[in-house]
This record gives sequence, structure tokens and C-alpha cells, in this order.
Amino acid sequence: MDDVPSIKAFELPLSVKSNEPVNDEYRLLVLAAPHDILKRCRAGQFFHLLCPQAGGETPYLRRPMSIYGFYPEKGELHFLYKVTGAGTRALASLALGDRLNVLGPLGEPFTIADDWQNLVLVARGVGLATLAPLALEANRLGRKLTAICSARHPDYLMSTDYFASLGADVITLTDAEGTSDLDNLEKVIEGLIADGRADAFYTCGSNRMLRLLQIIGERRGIPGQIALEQQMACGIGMCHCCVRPFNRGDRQVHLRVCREGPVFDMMEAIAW
Amino acid sequence: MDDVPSIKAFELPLSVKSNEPVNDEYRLLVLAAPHDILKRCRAGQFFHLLCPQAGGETPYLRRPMSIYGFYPEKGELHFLYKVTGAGTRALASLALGDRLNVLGPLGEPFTIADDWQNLVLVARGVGLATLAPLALEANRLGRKLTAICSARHPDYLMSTDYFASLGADVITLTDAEGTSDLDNLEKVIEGLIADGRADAFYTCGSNRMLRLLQIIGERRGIPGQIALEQQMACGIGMCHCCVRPFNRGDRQVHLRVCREGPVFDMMEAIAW
Amino acid sequence: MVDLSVDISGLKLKNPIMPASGTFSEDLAEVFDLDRLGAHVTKTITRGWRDGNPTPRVCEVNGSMLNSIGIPSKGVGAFIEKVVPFYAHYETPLVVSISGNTADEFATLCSEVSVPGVAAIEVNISCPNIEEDGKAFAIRPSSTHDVMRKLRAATELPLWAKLTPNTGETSEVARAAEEGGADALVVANTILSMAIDINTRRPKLGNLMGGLSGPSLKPIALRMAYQCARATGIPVIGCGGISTVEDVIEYLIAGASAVQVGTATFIHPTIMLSLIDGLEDWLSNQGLSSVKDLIGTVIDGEQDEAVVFMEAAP
Amino acid sequence: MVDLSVDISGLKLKNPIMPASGTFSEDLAEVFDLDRLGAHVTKTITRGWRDGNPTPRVCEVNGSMLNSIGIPSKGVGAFIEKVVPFYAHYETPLVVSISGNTADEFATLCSEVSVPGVAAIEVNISCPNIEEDGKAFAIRPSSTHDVMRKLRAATELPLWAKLTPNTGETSEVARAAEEGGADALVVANTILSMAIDINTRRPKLGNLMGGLSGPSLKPIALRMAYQCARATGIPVIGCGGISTVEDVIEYLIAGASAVQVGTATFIHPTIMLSLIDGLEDWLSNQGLSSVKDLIGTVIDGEQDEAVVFMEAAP
Ligand SMILES: Cc1cc2nc3c(=O)[nH]c(=O)nc-3n(C[C@H](O)[C@H](O)[C@H](O)COP(=O)(O)OP(=O)(O)OC[C@H]3O[C@@H](n4cnc5c(N)ncnc54)[C@H](O)[C@@H]3O)c2cc1C
Ligand SMILES: Cc1cc2nc3c(=O)[nH]c(=O)nc-3n(C[C@H](O)[C@H](O)[C@H](O)COP(=O)(O)OP(=O)(O)OC[C@H]3O[C@@H](n4cnc5c(N)ncnc54)[C@H](O)[C@@H]3O)c2cc1C
Ligand SMILES: Cc1cc2nc3c(=O)[nH]c(=O)nc-3n(C[C@H](O)[C@H](O)[C@H](O)COP(=O)(O)O)c2cc1C
Ligand SMILES: Cc1cc2nc3c(=O)[nH]c(=O)nc-3n(C[C@H](O)[C@H](O)[C@H](O)COP(=O)(O)O)c2cc1C
Ligand code: FES
Ligand code: FES
Repeated sequence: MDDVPSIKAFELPLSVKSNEPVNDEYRLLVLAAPHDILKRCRAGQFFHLLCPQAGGETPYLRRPMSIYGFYPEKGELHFLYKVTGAGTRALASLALGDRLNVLGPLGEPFTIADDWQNLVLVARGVGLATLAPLALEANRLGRKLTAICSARHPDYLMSTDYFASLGADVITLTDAEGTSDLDNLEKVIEGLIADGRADAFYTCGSNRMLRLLQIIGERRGIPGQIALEQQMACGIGMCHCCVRPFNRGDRQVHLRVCREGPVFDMMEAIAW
Repeated sequence: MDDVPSIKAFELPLSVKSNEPVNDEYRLLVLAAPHDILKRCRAGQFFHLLCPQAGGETPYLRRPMSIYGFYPEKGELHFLYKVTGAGTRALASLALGDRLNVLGPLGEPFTIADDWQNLVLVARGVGLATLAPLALEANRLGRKLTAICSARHPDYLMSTDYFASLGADVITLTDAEGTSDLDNLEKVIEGLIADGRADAFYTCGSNRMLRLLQIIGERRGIPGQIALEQQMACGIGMCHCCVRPFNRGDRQVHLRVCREGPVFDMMEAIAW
Repeated sequence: MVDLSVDISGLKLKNPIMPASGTFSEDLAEVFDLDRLGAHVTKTITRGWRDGNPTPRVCEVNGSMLNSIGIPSKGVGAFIEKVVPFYAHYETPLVVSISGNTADEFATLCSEVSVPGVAAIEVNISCPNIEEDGKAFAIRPSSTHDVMRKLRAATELPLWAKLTPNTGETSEVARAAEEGGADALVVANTILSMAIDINTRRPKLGNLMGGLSGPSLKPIALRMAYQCARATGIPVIGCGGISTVEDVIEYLIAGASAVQVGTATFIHPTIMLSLIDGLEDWLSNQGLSSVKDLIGTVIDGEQDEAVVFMEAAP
Repeated sequence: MVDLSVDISGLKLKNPIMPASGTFSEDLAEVFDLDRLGAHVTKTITRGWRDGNPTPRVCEVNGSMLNSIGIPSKGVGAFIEKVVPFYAHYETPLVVSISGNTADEFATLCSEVSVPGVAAIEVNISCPNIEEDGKAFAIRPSSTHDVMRKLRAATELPLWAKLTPNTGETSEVARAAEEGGADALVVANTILSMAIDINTRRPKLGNLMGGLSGPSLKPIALRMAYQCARATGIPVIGCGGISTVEDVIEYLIAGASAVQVGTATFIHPTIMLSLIDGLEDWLSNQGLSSVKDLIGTVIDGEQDEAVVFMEAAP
């Protein structure tokens, strides 16, 4: 048989190497994963996790989680997650040696166009989980990266060391220090543009940031990509529950976050 | 308010003191129980146990278990059970210190009429669990007791030492030794009758034994009681799922095993 | 202090928690003080004596249960003589559930149980009507309307109509019950189901089929409670799968004025007490002074009426 | 070697396991070799372009789920151009699910999708019929019969009628579908349900209500499969809550000739493969040489016909 798609996503139980808090909101889950799965992973893709029964709760549907890190050499797959409900509570209960059934890698990854030499990554909170592996890719391709990391409080700034270790310029903005408002963010970004350090934007998660980046992008002609979230059932494109609207030319189209996304053209995305 | 029934059954979580195999089919579960609950227990009554989630299985309804022993002095409540399905598998997973939600004591106990001086207890397998506390009661009342214990193999004979320690004469019959057939049982019982050692029969569980005892009882004018089983939902008389048919005069009536039983008049019971 | 009382078409209940028919009886008085409940609801009775269905009458299915008890009944005489006086010892109002094979027999029973001590009659129109090929009255709006009119004429007591989920016409049946004279709707009874033992190849119930109750039923019965509250002007009493205080709140928000708790009582005989206490706590944490402020507060305003009453396209 | 093949009114399937409509697509080919399945069943399409329902389109309920996807559809043209050729790469027969707002539109679509490469047409008559107050065709025997006759006239291909649990007349609807020309029945679609977020007081689905699928649905759909197998002479394809090989066996014993697996694929995308293997193992352990020896072997002989077709008294 020809023209039949090849197998790209795998359902398999992985064993837990560690699952430690990063601060009092976020935890890092490290799974032992086979080399050939890790080799297929790309920044921006996600896995669909089958959370265990825990504490009398039985999460039913899988939960989507961005790949926070993938290390074929070490045989490790990392997720950075925030405990919000039954599924993530169950994830938090996983201990060394437990098995977690994962499905992936799934979705369309970030792309870095040849002429995007200076990348600007703008993220807040758990959005960093999604954008982090992009820094690795940028480093591999020898692109310059500026990471603008926003959080409520300096204690919740994650991954800044990680970004710095990959050669990125890190700019931190926090509510506590009064530096994270949109006006200031705009100033910071305009500063980068003025310095010729912004060929493309990468963002995720925040509605207000998206709107600001779209305005700046439009004004300055700078493209970008955004990773979006939506509730998912199948995670592989079958059920059409994860759609979001996008502007395509003069029409609105509905695209599946799990399949056409989670990474989309920043200018086509519609703020919610 | 007057004429309102008093509280007789209690729903409460008890902690596990031990839960060990007795042989490769049966286990003994010992719970720590409050004195005032234990004081209310009577031989023949049962508790309705809320089995925990275990091994991916979630037993939903409670499971009825006869009181195997109740020791107000030691603060202990004992159950002897056979692992047969999801509920008893879950019971088997209980460990020291775990909590088990129980409801009870429930049902009508065995009675020992004043002129029943010589009691004969006929049981097979897990039926012993139900009849064991009767031995204690007989001993307390100074009645003579003969315990006829039947099993597939001598290894599965349980409680014989227990019966003997309470001053009972113990007669063991096993399939392995070829002594457990009905003909032999009949001979043994007729021997007891001839010796004036059978004023009343107590039995439980086996259809064939019931039929034999009814025939002998009829022939010899000896009364008896039987503890019966039926699937239960509520365990306290509300749902009418646990009915069995009984002969009452020239009519058949349906009685609730959880409420009018589990102990019934042996002659009224209908073999199944 | 939170006011938990609700008003079911003139019948005042001290709180909105009551048992569901068939999952409650005098026997529960040996477990807790029945006067704490909002109402007492008896197992359905028929006029004459009935035996009920063959055993096994219950089985488990995936964290819920099936039952085919049938309606074993000692008849109306024994009921009035023994059961009604029992409940006279309590302040909590007594609601008597009745059923009949034909509309006329049903109505006769309805007038027979309209005796002092009975506060309301719950009419279980989810039972087979032998004049309609054995279909339950509440499967069709027409048979619902007919039987309700006869029942209405037979008593002065408040009439609560208990609906079935075994229909594709919930809103229409609810309206037919209202027009036929129901003072309240109890939503809903069990849904017809089956389970087979793969080892013996026999149905797990003696009666082959039976009704599904417990958590699996909740989303279905909640949908019906919402539809009935939207479709009629009479109080709705939600019933189906309630086992947590969150479930109670969900029904009240959907539009139910009170709720009935069935199968959960088999699992935790004292659960109705926990639900009363839990509801009071939740309301007080939310700063609400009366449960009435919660009832029907679902935010569905932006939704098309058509969506509410039409079948959803799967 | 166990023979797993079954025959659905002349269409031979290599095994009785296939996906349920709306829970399967070409995308699954990236997870396993689709040629292992007994059949391929597409998401329901409509003639024209449709957007589907507002989000959120799914939510969890107690170990099961609700969905109100609606039927987003690119229309029949795009379907024939893109989807049908995709499946031509497989030996497994392609079953196309279709739906329409009116019987005539439905029939037109039916003839339009009767193209080479399509082995059978599954008609989703569980969708609202705007000529019947928005009730699904399969809620009533009469609308079922009417639409099936028009569909029958529109194609030579085998017609599988997909029934809804939102009815009190399963047996009658099944017979109406058979008389109307159905070659097989798919039993069943989702049951209308609801869930409300008690914190926001908003329905958990953008469309207010949606269909319940997954384990909670199983006892209901199994009962319907049994009723349909008893009521008609055409093959029944069981569907609803199947997630273990025991579930598959239960449906086959109840009388289903094959089964569809829906929601379980969302939880375990490769589950259909495990079910095929598990069924083969179970049959061989039982000493059965063909799955056909299992179908319809439920022991219900002592039961009154009346019990089977009447509603059970709750
Ligand atoms: C592509 C993608 C990547 C993601 N990556 C991460 C990540 O790296 N780290 C992280 O902490 N979170 C991430 N999320 C969000 C994460 O999926 C949710 O926080 C999680 O599903 C919540 O589950 P719960 O049971 O704890 O919460 P509940 O609120 O109890 O969940 C109820 C239901 O809503 C769904 N849901 C709730 N919040 C979201 C959300 N934001 N997005 C999608 N579905 C949701 C759940 O999956 C579940 O089905 C990602 C989401 C998507 C779509
Ligand atoms: C009054 C009474 C006293 C009992 N005392 C004992 C005892 O002391 N020791 C002991 O080992 N067993 C006893 N049994 C039987 C015990 O209740 C069952 O073995 C147990 O419920 C099986 O549950 P399961 O989930 O392991 O098995 P499954 O077969 O999976 O149970 C499925 C369902 O059937 C019911 N069921 C299965 N077998 C029986 C049965 N024999 N009687 C009633 N319901 C049943 C279960 O409660 C459950 O609802 C007693 C039963 C009754 C009615
Ligand atoms: C064992 C049992 C017996 C029942 N008997 C009756 C009955 O006699 N009359 C009636 O109207 N409903 C009866 N029901 C239905 C319940 O009243 C209730 O509508 C249903 O169980 C759904 O609620 P639940 O999920 O809280 O149990 C019975 C339910 C069960 C489980
Ligand atoms: C997300 C989703 C979408 C569905 N879409 C359709 C559909 O388009 N057409 C259809 O006939 N059934 C549809 N169904 C119903 C399924 O085909 C199936 O009948 C139902 O889910 C019960 O099976 P299950 O419990 O195995 O999921 C859908 C179900 C789900 C969960
Ligand atoms: S989650 Fe199913 S299509 Fe995206
Ligand atoms: S188990 Fe409910 S009446 Fe006996």
C-alpha cells in the first residue's frame, strides 16, 4: 500500500524519573522516554497525558501538556505544569517509578523562517513551558533570542536561567515590581525593534499580550507565531472539540488546536 | 416524640488491625471497633461493608459480611471472608491502619430457645464464619454444642480449634477423606439424635444440607434455624432486592434476608 | 443562619433534601432521626397486593446500579393502617408514591390514599400503562395528560408527577403534566438498561432489564430537570445520581426547587444529613442567606430557546 | 485460528470491531495501521458547509463525557474529493455517515455519496428533523419509517440506520427502520445530557446540552441493542460505552453482530487493536472457532416476550 500516512504519534507508558515542585505553583515532571520518540519531538508540540486515579478522583479525558524539554541523549521528556484541577492534581501524585501513559508527540511545532535571525519570545506564567524548547532550537540554529518573561512575582519567574544558559537575553517583568503592565511591555518591545533585535515574535497564553503583539506586528510589519490552548478530547484531530476561530483573508475559519495547532500564525489568531 | 424507633445501626469508618490469610481461600479481617457497637452485636447478624477502590476496580454497592467474632473487651470486630470478586478482592487489599466504612450491626440474630439444651451446628466452607459466634453464645448460656464441620479438604477446615476451645464436640467431614457425602452426614446426625444430643439444628449456606436437615427435622420433630444469603443493596430493609421465598402455613411469602433475616426458621426456608 | 426552606406549590419543606421513592422506608429510622429531612417519600404502592420481580433484583454497573425490584406492595389497606401512622410521629411531611396499571385504577388509589397524615401524593407515571401497549404513561404527552386529569379529579392533595427518562419528549410531557393538574414534577425515574454476565450468558437481573440509577444517570436527569424548569411554571424536584453537595447545587442552579436522593443512601445511609449540612455551609460561604436565591440561577441567557427545547445534534 | 469475520447483510467484515462515527478520522492513521479494523466509519457529513456548535464542545462527567460538537462539515463535494480517495488505500470497507435536516435533503445526500469506494452508508437519523419540531427522526417510528423509505430509494448501497437512545419506543423505531429498508441498525447514538459549572453557574457546554458517551451509556445502549436484535431480523451493530473486551462480548451475546467503539479511542487511541486481539484470545479460550457462535447467545428463554418489549416497572 502506498500513500498511507506513516505512524507519527505513539501511545505508551513511560516511567517517572522525578516530579518535583519548581515553586509553589509549578511542578517539573521528568519521564524516561525511548530515544526514537524523543528524536521526533519538536518545540511547540505537546503530549496528551492519561492522568491516573488519585485521591478518589478519576480524571477521564487525557490532558494536553506542552513539551517543556526533550533530551534524546539523556532519554528524558520534561513537562512543566501548574496544578489547577483533578488531572493536574493526579499528575502531582506521581512518584519515582510510577508509569504514566502518554500519547504523542502531537501537533504542529514552531517554525523559524530562514530570515528570522532575531527572535523575541514573550511569555507569562506557564506559557514559558511551551516556549522553553524554542530557545534550544534557536540556539541550535544560531539565532539570537530575547526572552521577555513576565510573572506575578519574581519568585514565579521560571526558566530565566535556562534561557540565559542558552545565550538568550532575558528581560523580566513582574507585577510585584510594577514592570509587567502592557505600556511597559510595549516600550520594551519597541526598544528591541529600534535596536534591530526583533525579526519575529513567539508568544503564548495571554490574551492581552497577543493583542499588543498583533498591534505592534501590524505597525512594524513583524511576523510571529502563537501557541494556543483549548480543551481537548482526542488530541489527534478526530473529534473537532478543540477548534478556535482564525482570520484567513476576509473569512473566519475554525481550526483544530490539536492538529492545525497548537502553534498558529500570530496575525491570524483572534483574541478571546 | 414517642414511638419513634431508636438508632440501632451505625455507619462509621473503622480502622484495620489486621487482615491475614487463614488458608489459601479465606482471610480474617480484624477491625478496631467502639465498645458500644460491639455490645450490640449478636451471633447471626452482619455488617454491610463499603469496599475501597483497589487495583483499578471500584466496587459500588456495599458487601454483606457475617460477624465472625465480636469482642467488646478487646474492642475487636472480626470477619472471615472468601475472595470471590471485586469487593472481596478490595477487602483483601486493606492493610494495618486503613479505614473501612462499615454499616451495622444489621439483621435478626440466631435465637436459642430455653429448651434447646443440645445444639447441633452443621456448616460447610465459609458458612462457618456465620455460625462461629453462635458457639460463643451457646457456651455463655451453658448449652452443649456439637459442630459438624464439612470442607473440601482438611486444610480448609476452619474454626475447629475455636469450636473445641469453647467446649464443643467437633466432627469433621471432608471430600478428600470421602466422609462429607450426604449419606454419611445423615448417619452422623442420626447418631447424635439417638444419643439425645440434638435439640435444634443451626446451619447455613448449603442447599443440600438444608434439604437433608429439613427431612430429618420433619421426621424427628427437631426445629432449627438457617442463615441465608442474597444479593443486597441497602442492607437495612428499604430496597426489597434481597427477598427469598419461604413457606408460611400453606402460602409462600417473600421475606427480606437483610431485615427479616439473615436467620430464618429452618423448616420455612425453601431450598434453591 | 441560612434559610434552607423551600416551597413546593404551597407545601413548605424545612430543607430541599428528601429521599427518592423506593430507596427509603421506616427502617431508616434505625440509622438517623428522620425528622431532619425535608420530606418523607414512600416506596410506590399499588392498590392490590403484588409480589415484585424475580431475583436477582439488583446489579452493579460501572459505579452505578441497575434494579428491577418491580413494585412489591401489600396493598393500600395495609399501607394506610401501618405505614401512614408510623410517619405521624414526625413533623416532616409525608409524600406517598402511588402507581396503577390503568388510569382509572390509579385514580381510585389516589383518592384512597388521600387521608389525614398524607401531605402530598407522588404519582409514579413512569410505570407501564397496560392500555398503551405497556408503555409508561409519561413516555407520551397524551397519556400523561389523560392520567393526570383523572388523578387531579381524585384528590385535593398536592400532586407530584414523577417523570421517566425513557422518552424523547421531556418538555412536552412536562407541559402535559402541568396542564393535566400536576403541582410539581419529580425528575426523574430510572432509565431502562441491561447487563449480561458473560460467563453464564444470563442477564444480571431476573427481569432481564431494569432501571439505571446512581452517578451514571445524573447528566441525563439534570438535563431533564433543566428542560422541565424551562418548559413549565411548576416546581421541579430534581432526582438522579445525586451523591455530593455539588450535585445538589447543580440541580438547584439548573432550576430544581428541591432534590431527591436515591441510590446514594444505599452507599451511605446518612448521606442526606451530610447533604443538608453541606448545602448550608456552601450557601453561607457564598454569602447567600436563602437557598431560594440559588434556584434557577443558571446563566443560559445567551442561548437560543430553540437549543433548549430541540434535540441536540450529535 | 478463530474466525473473527462477520457478515452485515452481505457486507463481509474481517472482524466485528469498527470505530463509531465522530470519533475516528484519517488522522488516526498516524497512530496505527487502519487496515486492522473491521470497517472505517466517517464522521457524519451534511450536504452543505456547517460550522458546528460553540465551544466548549466537550466536558467530563463522572468517568464519561458529554459532547456537543454539532456536525461541522465541509460539505459533500469536499468529502468525495478528499476523504473517499484517502480510504481507497485500505482494504477495510468504508462506511460513510450522513445526515440531513429534512428527509429530502437527507435522501439527496444519500444518493450523492453513493460513489465507488463507499461500501455502506450509515444514516444518522438521531439528528434533528426540522419538519418534526426539531425532534430527531429516530425518536418516533413514523418519522423513522418516512425518512428510511426516502433514503432506501436514493441508493443501492447497504443502509445502516443509527438510532438514538432519546426515545421511549426503541423496538418500534427499530422495526420502522427495518420496514423502511434499513439493512442494519447501529445502536446507539449519545443520550441528551447536561452539566453545569457550579462556580460560574454556566453550562459546561457552549451548546447548553450535549450527548453522553462512554461507560455511563453502556447499560442503556446494551439494552437497546438487545431490544433491536429481538425486534428485527436485520443485523445490529452495538455502540455505546465499549472500553473492554468484556464489553464487546456482552454486546455480542446480547445479539449485536459487530460493535463500534467511540469515546474509548480518545482515552486509548490503540484500543480497537487490543479489543480485536482480546476477543480472539477470549474466543479461543472458550473453545469457540468463530465469533458467529457467540452472537445472540444470551439465555433469556424463560422470559416472557412481554417483559422484553414492555417498559420495566421501576
Ligand atoms: C496544547 C496545550 C499545551 C498545554 N501545555 C501546558 C503546560 O505545558 N503546562 C501546563 O500547566 N498546562 C498546559 N496546558 C493546559 C493544561 O492542559 C490544563 O491546565 C489541564 O488540562 C488542566 O487539567 P485539570 O484536570 O487539572 O483541570 P480542570 O480544570 O479540572 O480540567 C477540566 C477539563 O478542562 C480541560 N482544561 C482545563 N484547562 C485547560 C486549558 N488551559 N487548556 C486546555 N484544556 C483545559 C482539561 O483538560 C479537562 O478536560 C496546555 C494546554 C494545551 C491545549
Ligand atoms: C448476610 C450475609 C452474610 C455473609 N457473610 C459472609 C461471610 O461471613 N464471609 C464471606 O466470605 N461471605 C459472606 N457473604 C457473602 C458475601 O457477601 C459475598 O461473597 C460478597 O458480597 C461477594 O462480593 P464480591 O464483590 O467479592 O463478588 P462479586 O461476585 O463480584 O459480587 C457481585 C455482587 O454480587 C453480590 N454477591 C455475590 N455473592 C454473594 C453472596 N453469596 N451473597 C450475597 N451477595 C453476593 C455482591 O455483594 C455484589 O453486589 C455473606 C452474604 C450475606 C448476604
Ligand atoms: C431499588 C430502587 C427502587 C426504586 N423504586 C422506585 C419506586 O418504587 N417508585 C419510583 O417512583 N421510583 C423508584 N426508584 C427510582 C428512584 O426513586 C429514583 O428516581 C432513581 O433511583 C434515580 O435516583 P438516584 O440516582 O438518586 O437513585 C427506585 C430506585 C431504586 C434504586
Ligand atoms: C465527540 C463525539 C462526536 C460524535 N459525532 C457523531 C457524529 O457525527 N455522528 C454520529 O452518528 N455519532 C456521533 N457521535 C456518537 C458516537 O458515534 C457514538 O454513537 C457514541 O459516542 C456512543 O459510543 P461510545 O460510548 O463508545 O462513545 C459522536 C460522539 C462523540 C463523543
Ligand atoms: S482534540 Fe479532538 S480534534 Fe482536537
Ligand atoms: S438489601 Fe435492601 S431490603 Fe434487603
